[in-house]
Amino acid sequence: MKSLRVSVAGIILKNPTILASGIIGETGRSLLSAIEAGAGAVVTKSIGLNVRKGNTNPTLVELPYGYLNAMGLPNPGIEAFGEEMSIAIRGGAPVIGSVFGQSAEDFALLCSRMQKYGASAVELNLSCPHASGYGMEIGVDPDNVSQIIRAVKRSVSIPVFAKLTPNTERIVEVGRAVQEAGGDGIVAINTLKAMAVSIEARKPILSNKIGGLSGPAVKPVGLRCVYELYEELDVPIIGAGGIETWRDALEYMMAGAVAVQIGSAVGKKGLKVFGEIGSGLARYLKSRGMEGLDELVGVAHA
Amino acid sequence: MKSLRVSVAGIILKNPTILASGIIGETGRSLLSAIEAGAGAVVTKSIGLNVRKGNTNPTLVELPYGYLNAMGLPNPGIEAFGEEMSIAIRGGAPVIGSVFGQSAEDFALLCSRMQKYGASAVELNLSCPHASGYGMEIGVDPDNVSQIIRAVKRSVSIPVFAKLTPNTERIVEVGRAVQEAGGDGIVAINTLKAMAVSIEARKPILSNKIGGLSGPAVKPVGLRCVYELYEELDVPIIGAGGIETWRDALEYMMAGAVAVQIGSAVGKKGLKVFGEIGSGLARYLKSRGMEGLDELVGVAHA
Amino acid sequence: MRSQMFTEIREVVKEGKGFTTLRFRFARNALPGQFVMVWLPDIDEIPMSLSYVEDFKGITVREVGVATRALSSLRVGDSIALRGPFGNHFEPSHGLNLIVSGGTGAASLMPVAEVVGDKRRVDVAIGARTRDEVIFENRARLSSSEVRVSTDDGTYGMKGTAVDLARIMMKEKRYDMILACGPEMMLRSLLELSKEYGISCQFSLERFMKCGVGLCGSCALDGKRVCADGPVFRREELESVSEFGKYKRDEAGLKVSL
Amino acid sequence: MRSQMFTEIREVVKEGKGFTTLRFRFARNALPGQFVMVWLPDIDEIPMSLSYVEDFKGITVREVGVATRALSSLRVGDSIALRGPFGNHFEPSHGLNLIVSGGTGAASLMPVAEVVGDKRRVDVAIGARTRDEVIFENRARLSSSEVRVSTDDGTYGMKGTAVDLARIMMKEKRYDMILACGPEMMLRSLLELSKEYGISCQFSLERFMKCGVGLCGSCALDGKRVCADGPVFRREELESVSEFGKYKRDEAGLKVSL
Ligand SMILES: Cc1cc2nc3c(=O)[nH]c(=O)nc-3n(C[C@H](O)[C@H](O)[C@H](O)COP(=O)(O)OP(=O)(O)OC[C@H]3O[C@@H](n4cnc5c(N)ncnc54)[C@H](O)[C@@H]3O)c2cc1C
Ligand SMILES: Cc1cc2nc3c(=O)[nH]c(=O)nc-3n(C[C@H](O)[C@H](O)[C@H](O)COP(=O)(O)OP(=O)(O)OC[C@H]3O[C@@H](n4cnc5c(N)ncnc54)[C@H](O)[C@@H]3O)c2cc1C
Ligand SMILES: Cc1cc2nc3c(=O)[nH]c(=O)nc-3n(C[C@H](O)[C@H](O)[C@H](O)COP(=O)(O)O)c2cc1C
Ligand SMILES: Cc1cc2nc3c(=O)[nH]c(=O)nc-3n(C[C@H](O)[C@H](O)[C@H](O)COP(=O)(O)O)c2cc1C
Ligand code: FES
Ligand code: FES
Repeated sequence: MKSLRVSVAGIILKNPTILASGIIGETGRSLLSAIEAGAGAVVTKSIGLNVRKGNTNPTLVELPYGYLNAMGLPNPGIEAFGEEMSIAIRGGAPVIGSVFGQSAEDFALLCSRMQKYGASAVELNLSCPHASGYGMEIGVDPDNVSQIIRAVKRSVSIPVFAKLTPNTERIVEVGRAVQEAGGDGIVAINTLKAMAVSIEARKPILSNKIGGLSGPAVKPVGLRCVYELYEELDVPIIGAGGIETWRDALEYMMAGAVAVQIGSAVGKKGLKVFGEIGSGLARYLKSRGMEGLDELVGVAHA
Repeated sequence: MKSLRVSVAGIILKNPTILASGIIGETGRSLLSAIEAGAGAVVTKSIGLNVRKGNTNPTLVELPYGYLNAMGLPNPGIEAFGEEMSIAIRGGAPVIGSVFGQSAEDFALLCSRMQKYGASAVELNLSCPHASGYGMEIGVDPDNVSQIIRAVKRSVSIPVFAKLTPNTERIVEVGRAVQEAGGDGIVAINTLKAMAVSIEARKPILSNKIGGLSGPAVKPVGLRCVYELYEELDVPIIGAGGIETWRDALEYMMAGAVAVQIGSAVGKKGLKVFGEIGSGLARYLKSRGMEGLDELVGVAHA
Repeated sequence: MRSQMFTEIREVVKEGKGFTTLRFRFARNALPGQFVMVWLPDIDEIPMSLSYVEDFKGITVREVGVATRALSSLRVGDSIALRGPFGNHFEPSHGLNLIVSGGTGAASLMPVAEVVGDKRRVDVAIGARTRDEVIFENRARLSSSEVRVSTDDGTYGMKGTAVDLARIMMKEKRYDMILACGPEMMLRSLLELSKEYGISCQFSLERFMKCGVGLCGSCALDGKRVCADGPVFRREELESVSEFGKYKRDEAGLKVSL
Repeated sequence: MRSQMFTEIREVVKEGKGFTTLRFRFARNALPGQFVMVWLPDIDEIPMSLSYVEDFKGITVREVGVATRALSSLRVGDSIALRGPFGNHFEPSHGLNLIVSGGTGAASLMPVAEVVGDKRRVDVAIGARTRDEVIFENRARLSSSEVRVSTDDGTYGMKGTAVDLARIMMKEKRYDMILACGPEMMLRSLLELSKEYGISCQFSLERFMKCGVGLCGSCALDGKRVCADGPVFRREELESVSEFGKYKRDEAGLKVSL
C-alpha cells in the first residue's frame, strides 16, 4: 500500500480521512472506535464552557441526499470532557479538539483546556448554523473572527484551525482574516442553513425549526468553497461536506484540500467508510504509479 | 377540481406553479409550451441589454440530486427578445420578464422594455452565482438592491419582483431592502454557488469552473430562506428550489410562499410536472375539504 | 424515502396498567428487535421498539413521562410520524430459545418469538413489578411451548425477578440462546447467569437517542452506537463493554450511573 | 449516476475523408437515434449520435471545427468523457423501412438498420457530397436488402442528392416508413416527398445543444426541446413546426436562417 500520509500544519496523519466534528465524537471511546476503523485523525464534538443538553427531538431529518440536523450543540462541558479526551488520545491518532463559544475569551479558555487534555490541534466552530449566539453569527464577520484567532493563538501552542460556514458570500474574506490573524488552517464547510416542513404537521420538523444540511447534497458547495479558499490562501485547507467515497475525497484534494473530514457518511455507511476511502485512495495512487497524495492537492487549479 | 387560483401582487395565476427563469425560457414558443402544459405563469430567461452567447460547454453537470449549471446568461438581448415576448403573451397566462444588468439604469431600461412587450411583471435577477459583475455580486448588498428597485419602480407600473440569492447570510436584510424600496414581491431562491471536479480530467468540469446548484439538493435551503423571509416581510414571496412534486410545493407554501417556481424538475420530469403538481394540489384541497390555497400560506409559522 | 412519515392509528389496545399498544400501517420492512423514532409534533420524538413487525405494525408504550403519556392517550384516527426502522435485530437460535422479558421488554421480544414459528423452540419468562404490569402473556402462549410469569411483589406467578425465573427455567432445560430485553440491571444479572451456563445471548439495550441513525453519538455505549451497532448485542460484545450495566449518558453526553 | 464519465478509446476507424469512428465501452443502455454529450477538457462538450449502441459503443465524427477536429485526432488509449444517452429514438416500422442518410446522418441511422434485424425490411439510401464522404456503405449492406448511393458530384453512385435517390426508390417500392437524418434542407425536401407518397417518417434533427437534458432551451425548435422531446420527430410533428427547415438558434438564442 502506497503511503497515504499527509501533514496538516505539521500534524502527521497516517491517511487524510478525519472524523468530522459532532459525529459520534461526544465520548472518548467513540472517538477511539473511529481511529480503530481507520480514521487518520478525529475531531471531537464541539465542546463549550458549560453542560448543554441541546435541542429537544426531532433533531434530525433524513433526506434522500443527506441529513438536516439541529442537535443544538449538546455537550458535557469542557470540564467533564477531560475524561473523554484522556481516553481518545490513547488511540495514537491526532485528536483535534473542537470548541464553540460566544467570545474570544471563551474560545481561548476552551482551547487551552483542549491543549492541556492532549489535543493535537484545536478546531474553532465558527459556523454552526442553528445555535443562536454561537457559530455562524460570529463566523461571518472577518474582524470578529480575527480577534478570536488572535486570542486563541496567544493561549495555545498547538495548531489552530477555523471551521467556516458556507452560508455567506464572504467565506474567502473570513478565511483571509483567519490566515492573517495567524490561524494554521481552515476547515470548510460546516452545514448549510436549511429547513424541512412536514405538510401533515403543518410545521417545521426540527424542534429548532432551522437546522444544518449535510451529506451529498452539499458536496458541490463544499468543493466550491475549498476551491475558492485555495485560490486565495496559503494555509492548509481541510475539506468537508458530502464525502462518501475515495472519489469524493480526491475531488476535494484536487480542489485544494490537504485532508478531508467525513461526517454524514458515518450514518449512511458506518465507520468502515474510513477504511474504504483509505484503501480506495491507495489503489488510486498505485494504479497511477504515484508515491503520495501531495502531488494531487490543488491540481484542479492548473 | 377545487380552485388553485392565487394572486401574487395583484397578478392572478390559475394555479401557483410558475416556470422558473432560465428553463427553456429563451424563446416565445417554449414559454407557450410551458403554459400549455399547465404552468400558472412563466418567467422568461434572464435578458440583458446585449446579445450574450454564454459560456462554452460544459455548462451543465448532472448530479444524483440536482444539476450544476453555468450557462453564463446566454440571451439574444432585450431588442431581439420583443419577438419572443409577443409570442409568449399569446398563451393567456402571465409572462414575467426576467432581466439582469450591472446598474440600476440597466435594470430600469430592461424592465420598461419588458413592460412594453406585455410582461405582467418583471423579475430582477439579483442572484446569478456564476456570471461575474451580474447577479449575486450586486444582490448581496442591501443599499445597491434598494437603489435598483427604486429605479425600476420609477420606470414601470407592473409589479416588480426581486430574485434573491441564498449565498449570503443577509438574505432577510436584502429582502427588507426590496420591500422598503417598494418592491412588490420576492423570489427565493436562485442557485447555490457550487462546483464539481472531474478526478480524471483533474479540473473543474464546468468551463466556468463555478456554477449554480439546483434541484432537490437545494430544497431545504430554499425552504429555510422562504421561512425566514416570511417571518420578517409583508410582500408576497414566490418560492423556488428543488420543487418536483405537489408535496414540495405545499412545503414551500406552508413556509410562506404564495406561489412556486419550478426549474430543474422540468429536466427530470418534463413539462408535465406542472400539470402533476396542479392536480396533486387540487386533490389535496379536496381531501381536506378546503376551498383554496390561501389558508395554507405560511401556516408553518403558527 | 420520507422522514417523519405520518401514519394513522388504526387500533389502540390497553395491555395492562400503564401499557398501551398502538397499531398502524407503515410500509417498511422490519425485523424483530428493530425500533422506530416516533414524533409527536410539539412534544418530542422518542425511540420505540416495534412490538409488531408485520404489515400491521405496532408499538407498545409504557407511560413514564411527557411523550409516553401523550402517546398513551392517542385514539384511533389520530396520527403519529415515524422514521425507521433502525438498528440490528434478534437472530433466534435454530435450537431452543429462552426469551426473558422485563417490563416493556416484551414489546421487542414478542416479534422474535413469533418469527421462530415453532412453539417447541421457544420458552418465555415474563417478569413484571406487579400483576397489572404483566403484558403479552397470552400472546406469548401462542408462539411458545412454555410461558412463565414472575412479579416482584408476588401478586401473580412466581414471586421474584425475571432473572430468578430464568435461573429456574435454565436449571430445568438446556437452552441454546437467551433473548432478552428489560432494565439493564436485570440484563447485567442475566449476563452473569448465562456465563455460568455457557449459553449464548442477545440482549436489547436502551440509551438516550436523538438521531437514531448512528451520527450524533448520544446513544454511545463505550465505542458502540446503540442505535446503529445495536440495540441487540451478543454476549461477547457485552462482556467487553465497560459501561454495560453501569453507566448511561444523559442528553448532554454526561455519564450517569444506572 | 456519474456525469461526464470518462472512457477510453478502444478503436479508431477512419471511415472516409473527414469521418472518424471512435469505439469505447460505456455501460449505459442506448437505443438507435440517441446521442451523448462528449466532453474534451479545455475544448468543448458537444452532442454526438451513437453510431454503435450495443455494449461496444461508438460515435462517428465529421470534422467541421475545433471540437470535432480534436475528436478526430484521438488515438486508442486516449479518453473522452460522456453524459447520456439522451433523447428519444427511432422506431422502425414492422413493414418496409427506407433509411435516408445525408452526410453524418449515417451515424445515427446505422444502429436502427441493425436493430430491425431483418434485411428484407430495410433499404438504405446514402447521400454524400463526394465519393470520399460516403460512409457505412458496407455496414449498411450487412443489414439491408438494398443499398444505393448518390453523390452530389457524381463521383460515386448516382449523381444527385439523397432525396433524388429516395424519390427513385420510392417510385420502385412501397415503403411504410422513412427514417432519415442529414442536413435540414434535405429533410425538408424529404418531408414534402413523403407527404406526396403518404408515407410516415421519423427524422432526426440537430440544434445547438448545451445542457442536453431539456433545461436550458438552447435547442428549441418551436416549443419543442430537440434534446429531450427529440431528436427524432414524426411527420405530423414536423408539419406543425414553423421553424423546421427554416431557422435554427445560435448560442445566444437568436434566430438564424438555415
Ligand atoms: C431502542 C429503544 C427502544 C425502546 N422501546 C420502548 C418500547 O417499546 N416501549 C416503551 O415504553 N419504551 C421504549 N423505550 C424507552 C422510551 O423511549 C422512553 O421511555 C421514552 O423516550 C420516555 O419519554 P418521555 O417523554 O415519556 O419521558 P421523559 O420524562 O422524557 O424521560 C423518562 C426517561 O426516558 C428516557 N428517555 C427519554 N427520552 C429518551 C430518548 N430520546 N431516547 C432514549 N431514552 C429516552 C430517559 O431515561 C428518561 O430519563 C425504548 C428506548 C430505546 C432507546
Ligand atoms: C443531436 C445531435 C447529434 C449529432 N450527431 C453528430 C454525429 O453523429 N456526428 C457528427 O459529426 N456531428 C454530429 N452532430 C453535430 C456536432 O455536434 C457538431 O458538428 C459539433 O458540435 C461541431 O463542433 P466543432 O467545435 O467541431 O465546430 P464549431 O466550429 O464549434 O461549430 C461548427 C458548427 O457545429 C454546430 N455546433 C457547434 N457546437 C454545437 C453544439 N453544442 N450543439 C449543436 N451543434 C453545435 C454549429 O452549427 C456550428 O456552427 C450532432 C449534433 C446534434 C445536435
Ligand atoms: C449530526 C451532526 C452533528 C454535527 N455537529 C457538529 C458540531 O458539533 N460541530 C461542528 O463543527 N460541526 C458539526 N457538524 C457538521 C459536520 O462536522 C460537517 O461539517 C458537516 O456535516 C458536513 O460534512 P458531511 O457532509 O460529511 O456531514 C455536525 C453534523 C451533523 C450531521
Ligand atoms: C439551466 C438553468 C438555467 C438557469 N438560468 C437562470 C436565469 O437565467 N435567471 C435566473 O434568475 N435563474 C436561473 N436559473 C435558476 C432557476 O430559475 C431556479 O431559481 C433554480 O434553478 C432553483 O430552482 P430548481 O431547483 O427548481 O431548479 C437557472 C437554473 C438552471 C438549472
Ligand atoms: S442516536 Fe445518534 S448515534 Fe445513536
Ligand atoms: S440542450 Fe438544453 S434544453 Fe436541449
